[in-house]
Amino acid sequence: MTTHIFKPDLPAPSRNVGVVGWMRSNLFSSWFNTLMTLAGLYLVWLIIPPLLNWAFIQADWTGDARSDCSREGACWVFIQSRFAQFMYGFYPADLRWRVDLAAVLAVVGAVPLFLKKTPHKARFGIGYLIAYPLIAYWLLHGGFLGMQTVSTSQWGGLMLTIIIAAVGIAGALPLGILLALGRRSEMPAIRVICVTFIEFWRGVPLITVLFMSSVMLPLFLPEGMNLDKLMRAMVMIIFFEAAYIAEVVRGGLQAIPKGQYEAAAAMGLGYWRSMMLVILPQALKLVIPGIVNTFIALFKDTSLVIIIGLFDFLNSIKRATADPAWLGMSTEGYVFAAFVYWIFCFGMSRYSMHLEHKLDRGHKR
Amino acid sequence: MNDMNKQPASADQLMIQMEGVHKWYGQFHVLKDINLNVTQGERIVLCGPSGSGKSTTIRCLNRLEEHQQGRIVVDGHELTNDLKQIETIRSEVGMVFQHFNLFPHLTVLQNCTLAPMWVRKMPKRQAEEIAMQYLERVRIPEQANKYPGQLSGGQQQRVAIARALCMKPKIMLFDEPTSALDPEMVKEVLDTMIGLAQDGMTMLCVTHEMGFARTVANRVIFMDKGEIVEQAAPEKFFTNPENERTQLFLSQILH
Amino acid sequence: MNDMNKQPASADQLMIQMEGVHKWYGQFHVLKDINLNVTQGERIVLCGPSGSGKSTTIRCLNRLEEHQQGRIVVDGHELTNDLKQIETIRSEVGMVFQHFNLFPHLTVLQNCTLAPMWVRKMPKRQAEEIAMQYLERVRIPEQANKYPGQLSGGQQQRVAIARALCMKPKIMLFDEPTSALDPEMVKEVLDTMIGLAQDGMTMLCVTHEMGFARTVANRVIFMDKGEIVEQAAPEKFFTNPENERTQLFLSQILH
Amino acid sequence: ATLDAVKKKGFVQCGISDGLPGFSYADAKGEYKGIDVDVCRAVAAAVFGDASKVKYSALTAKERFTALQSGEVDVLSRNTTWTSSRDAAMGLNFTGVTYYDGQGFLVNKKVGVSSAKELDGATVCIQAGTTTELNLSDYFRANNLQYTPITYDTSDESAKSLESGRCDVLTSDQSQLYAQRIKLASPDDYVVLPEVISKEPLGPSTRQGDEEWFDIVRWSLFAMVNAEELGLTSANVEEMAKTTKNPDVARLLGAEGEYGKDLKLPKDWAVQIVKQVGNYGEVFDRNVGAGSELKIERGLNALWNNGGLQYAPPVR
Amino acid sequence: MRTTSKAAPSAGSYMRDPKVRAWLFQIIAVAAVVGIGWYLFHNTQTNLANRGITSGFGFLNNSAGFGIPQHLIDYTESDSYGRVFWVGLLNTLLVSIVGIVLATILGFILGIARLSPNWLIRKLATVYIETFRNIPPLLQIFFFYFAVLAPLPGPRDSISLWDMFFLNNRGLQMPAPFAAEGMWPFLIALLVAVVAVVVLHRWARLRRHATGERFPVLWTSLGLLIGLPLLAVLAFGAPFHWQVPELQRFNIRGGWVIIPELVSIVLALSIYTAAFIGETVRAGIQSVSHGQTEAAGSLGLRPGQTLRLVIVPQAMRVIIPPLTSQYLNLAKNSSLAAAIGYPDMVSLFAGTVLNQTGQAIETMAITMSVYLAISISISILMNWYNKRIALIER
Ligand SMILES: Nc1ncnc2c1ncn2[C@@H]1O[C@H](COP(=O)(O)OP(=O)(O)OP(=O)(O)O)[C@@H](O)[C@H]1O
Ligand SMILES: Nc1ncnc2c1ncn2[C@@H]1O[C@H](COP(=O)(O)OP(=O)(O)OP(=O)(O)O)[C@@H](O)[C@H]1O
Ligand SMILES: [Mg+2]
Ligand SMILES: [Mg+2]
Repeated sequence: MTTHIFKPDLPAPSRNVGVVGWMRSNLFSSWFNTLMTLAGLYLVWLIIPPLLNWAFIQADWTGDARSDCSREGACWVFIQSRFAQFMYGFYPADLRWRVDLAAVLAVVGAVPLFLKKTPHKARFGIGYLIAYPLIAYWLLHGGFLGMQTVSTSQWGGLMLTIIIAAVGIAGALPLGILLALGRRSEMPAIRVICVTFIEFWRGVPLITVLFMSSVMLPLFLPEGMNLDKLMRAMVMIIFFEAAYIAEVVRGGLQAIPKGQYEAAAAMGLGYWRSMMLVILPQALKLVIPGIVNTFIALFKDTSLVIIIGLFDFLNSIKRATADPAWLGMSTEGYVFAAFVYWIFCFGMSRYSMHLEHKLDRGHKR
Repeated sequence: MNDMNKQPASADQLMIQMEGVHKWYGQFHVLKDINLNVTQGERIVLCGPSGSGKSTTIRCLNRLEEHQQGRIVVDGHELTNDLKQIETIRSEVGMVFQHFNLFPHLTVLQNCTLAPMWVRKMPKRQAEEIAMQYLERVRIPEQANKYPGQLSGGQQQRVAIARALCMKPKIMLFDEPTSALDPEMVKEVLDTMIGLAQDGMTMLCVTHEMGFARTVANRVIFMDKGEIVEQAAPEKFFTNPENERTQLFLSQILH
Repeated sequence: MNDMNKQPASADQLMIQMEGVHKWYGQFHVLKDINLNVTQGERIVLCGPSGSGKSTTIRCLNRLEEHQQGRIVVDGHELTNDLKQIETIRSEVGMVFQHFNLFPHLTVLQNCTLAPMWVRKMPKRQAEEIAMQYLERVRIPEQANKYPGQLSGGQQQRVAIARALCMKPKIMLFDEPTSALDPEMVKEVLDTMIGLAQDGMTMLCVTHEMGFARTVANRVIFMDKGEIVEQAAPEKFFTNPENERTQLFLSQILH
Repeated sequence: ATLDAVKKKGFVQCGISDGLPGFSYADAKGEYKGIDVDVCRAVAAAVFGDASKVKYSALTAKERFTALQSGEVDVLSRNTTWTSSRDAAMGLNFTGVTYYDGQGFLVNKKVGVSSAKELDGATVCIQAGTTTELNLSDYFRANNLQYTPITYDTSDESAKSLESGRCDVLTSDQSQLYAQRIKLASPDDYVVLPEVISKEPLGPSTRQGDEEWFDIVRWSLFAMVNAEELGLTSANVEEMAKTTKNPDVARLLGAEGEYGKDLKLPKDWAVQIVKQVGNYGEVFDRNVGAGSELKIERGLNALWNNGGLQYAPPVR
Repeated sequence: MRTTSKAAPSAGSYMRDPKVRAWLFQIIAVAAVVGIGWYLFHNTQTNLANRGITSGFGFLNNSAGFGIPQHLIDYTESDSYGRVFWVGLLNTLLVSIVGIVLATILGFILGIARLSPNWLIRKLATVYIETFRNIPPLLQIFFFYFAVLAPLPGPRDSISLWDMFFLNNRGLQMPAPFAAEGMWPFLIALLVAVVAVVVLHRWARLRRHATGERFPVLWTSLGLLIGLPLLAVLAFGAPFHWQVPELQRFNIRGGWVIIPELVSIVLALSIYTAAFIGETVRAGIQSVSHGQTEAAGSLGLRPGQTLRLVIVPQAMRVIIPPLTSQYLNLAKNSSLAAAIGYPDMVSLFAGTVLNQTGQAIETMAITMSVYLAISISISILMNWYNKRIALIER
């Protein structure tokens, strides 16, 4: 009987570990990779220093006219001087606190929904979803309860972009769910109607639809019937996005095992109750990431309202770049716009990835 | 064999009545002229080879499947296309599935109170009391606030039984309640079911657990190819089956 | 024990030679000074606790992993970074994985002819003939035109063996070929491997099937913590191991 | 009918251009100004007695007719050329001419052309969906010249493109060229070529089939022209309404007769127009004439008795 | 086969029969849809009639009278609106097809780069994807058009290559071929070469199957493709005259030109879509387990062969469905061309034609149908391909 004496662990050869090892395996593992690394470095060197130089080092930050800019680098003065317009459009300056307040309320109200330990979360959430739109409408539009009216034609800038996106998703979600249920219905007529609706909206470009809504809609309505232009655009966006949501939700519904439907039926729950209490809560939870992704797409799509002359964020920037006093600021304007859109979309996409991650863990529980 | 096999008290009150029931899946004739009467308190075990139509039979009883010919009467209500009728029957017939089919997004307690609250329109408090009562009955009251995903298979199946009981059904249907379970969990579920049987619940149970059949069944029914081939009291069924197909089946299934 | 344990005919022809092989994963020292010689026709079983480096050892033999120190010579070719060399060695060393790793988009036959046609540049007709030959050898010629997804696990693993054999390798490596299989399928795969052994194939096999090791191995190697702790003929290894680690391991694994 | 609908909703929905100094553009506060805007305001003043009861829809050239046809706007007052096909086939009715214009060319001085005839081979920026687009092709074909058209939706874009050198020349109605020019970073580098290649009577239009509303818009315009001819200004009109002895003035201002009622308008409709918006001369002057940055001569747009073409039928 | 229920159904119980209900519900739904449709139709009819708007498709034969800067088929101002439709449609298809091709190439490169063993390349690909997919495509189009291409020099200061290619703010000008005496021999030689290459491929594969030997197909093909036409040129003279662009008073004229509007829209759309395709490709490749690579390697297949014979065929089945929706998106997004004055379907037909004729309903209906048709065609094509490569399982 012998006892084996294990040899001690030796440190790895230095060329395999540490910075050297990392570089060897990650940057220079073969001649091809070495070449790629050099090409990559060249690319970085080509892009980053001039970009930093333009955006920061040589950029002008203070002043209030075009002449304050040296034009060596970016002229952020332009953004600064038009900032309020980019945010609020032509919303009357003395009433902008209403917009700010609405935004603050949105954030403050939403926080408890994302906290783990909020009591009565569901009830609070539903209350919030019902009450907030009313309050927001009162604050933003006014016209009742002593609030001065600010017509939608004065809305604009980032505020309008966010409103369109928010209303769009709030409307598209319920409609999309109904369409998804309809598409899986056993009644052929309902199925055909839903499929046609979904495929139509997914097949046509949003801008043609927006164009229709903005100038042609009254042609289809009886004379004298008048709908707000913004509202019409929103309706179209809701239909459009609902078609996409429907497909996302359908994926979730398909993932629910048949046993769940049967168990609900066997307990005596009817179609709507089993949907509301059993199937949808599970299906929707599964597709939250998909819904967030649709929302990101929707957020980007709002920029198309520029085509029908609404003064959204992108349009207010585009108009500002056409201002003779600030000619030649296209790059600054578009870079700023890109930055803002990017922040929102990137943030949301990270959130969606986080949710996906969390859901994954939830399933493995 | 033991006292469980005594005939139930009110043998004449029919709970389930199937008369000449036929069913087709498309062109495929699954159920052929099924005739079956179950009186109150009777405990029936259905067995037979795979695909013989056992599941289909009990699924017809609460209209998870529709039969195409013949009559099914459950507790005096005939199963027709009348939604009201179907709802009544479903709320009087509890069903336990092979794969539990608990609702994973609800806690155990919520699983149990869902139907009483929404179908029986029971106040939440009362529904919860009843639910706790039945969870104790299946010996897992301490799991009430967990989610199904956090329980073992045997525990889940017991929750499924409790969930069905919360509707205070007059009849319980079981579709191979133990066949998806690891062997060590089968017993805890069977014990629960034996307990139910002792309380006089009318039960229809598809299972291959022959020990269970021996212990609790009043009658064992053997199906093959969509027909009832033989039915008999368990003593007779296991020791002296009449039909050769039954014999063949038993020889395969008992060791 | 039986005639399979006789020493191979040409015991002096070295097929595999590992000299002082070390390997690290990052800072983690997985293989420590491995020395191993395998002569032609030898059948070696590698065993040892999980994480002891068995897989790593055999994966080093066909450069699925790179060793960092020491020398590995396979059939006279030293393993270096020379791609040509690696290719030669790989086409002479067949490998069978735990999870089969069949190509799901190709039929069984195509799985078997892929490498002969693209690596050995064999005409299609000939490759197919050879493939059918080996499929018969593993007793599934009738599945040749099915896709892997349509086969059972045991059948898939036999296809994987046939696929490796189609390259007419001089050495076969097996990495726990039966551990992903249902018990009833293990035997069919082991039988195939025993058949191979009887034909005199040089084999290195990571497995915990001790029955298999007893039947076919010339030598059993026990590894732990990246080292070869003990190697011996199976009679000796199983009945009278020298090392206390080996004893411990065997006591855990046998019954 | 449109008048009832307008009265019901309480404002006139007016289709204007999406940014053309002098005609319709939003100032830094988002308030609209210009001749076209003033026409809208005049209509509102006539209908409601309040020139501010207007809502504007900024329309691209491409959208404008559809918007009017569909009922999206009540009046289209967007430097629109009066042509036969538009009047007849598109379901529009032109109510009059607010501005007699003609198509011209705007080029960078550096290019060194002094006549449109020298433009062979040029790249030309235009706005899509305009008569300009059609006139241009006629003119170049007639003179056997080559050109490449680049068509944009908005005037901002065409101006930007001229500035960046995407095109050599911008063509549009001359009035617009002057307006575009002041939107350029260095207006002085650009000249308007002398050629006028078309007739461009610009005026407001309404939907066909609603004569009542058509008359209101038409006479709101005529009221301004008549007011100038009669010497009424925003400053003196109220005074004159009370004191006038001139029967023409009295009829126009409602001091005599019920001419407002014929139009289904209040009696003092013209007073309100002139008081709140001004007479045609004032409007012209303020927006495009000497009192503006554009400094366009009256030219064809002088009153008929001053050698121009502006002529309004009498109120009687 | 149906039951005749013995219980006499009461009047109310009919309403509780799910089949009756389903019928009723469907009838109501269909009636509602038809009703709404009729209501809209009726309103439109009345409105059109009241306002004296012409309707019908007769306008398609009228002469258009305006110029179009880019037309793939012959077009003059006197051509009809119907021809404008085709010009617009072809311009849209041009953007879509070129965009799809570029986006696919770029997307596959990105997807592979995301999985590169090289850290730097991996990170660069990630930065690219995260940047471009989170910015609205319209903004990217504006950016390329107004901020990147507009500042290019004017025609006089063009960036030129061999005095044949010119890059300026009017686009990229290049020589255009015109038929010369040698054209037919040249084209025939080219055709023969192409046919020969196809035959050669077939033959080489058969030979490989039969004998296992390789034939240097690539080099022979290239030789054929270049050699045969070259021979034809030597024998019969030059196939084309090249019309080289020349600087004239205003523009560089002659030759072919790629206008900046086209460049902006194609660049923006393919860069945007490539970011999504890159992610799709990465996911597809990652879905193929590492075991497949190892198995292929242990059989002696080279990395290139492994990729071609094992990885890609499996990854494609995961990649195709999302790739299809990306293609659909790109085709639909091509309508954004209207925003910078590229003469596509929307801008020409649903824009200028609509405006010149005032027939909004007809033009919009035609435009939307075209996009629906494009979408459906792409779907059908990709579904067919997807079916072909689907895995067969139990
Ligand atoms: N929805 C369906 N459509 C078509 N055929 C079906 C359907 N459900 C079941 N069948 C077929 O009907 C027959 C009876 O099925 P059933 O599930 O009742 O058998 P079972 O006796 O319960 O078998 P097991 O012991 O396998 O559960 C089987 O042949 C089955 O394939
Ligand atoms: N790619 C890798 N990177 C880092 N560590 C690894 C890697 N592959 C394996 N290891 C580690 O190396 C050790 C040896 O692994 P190996 O797979 O050779 O063990 P094994 O003996 O085959 O075990 P098992 O019986 O579980 O298959 C283990 O501790 C494992 O965690
Ligand atoms: Mg069953
Ligand atoms: Mg291992």
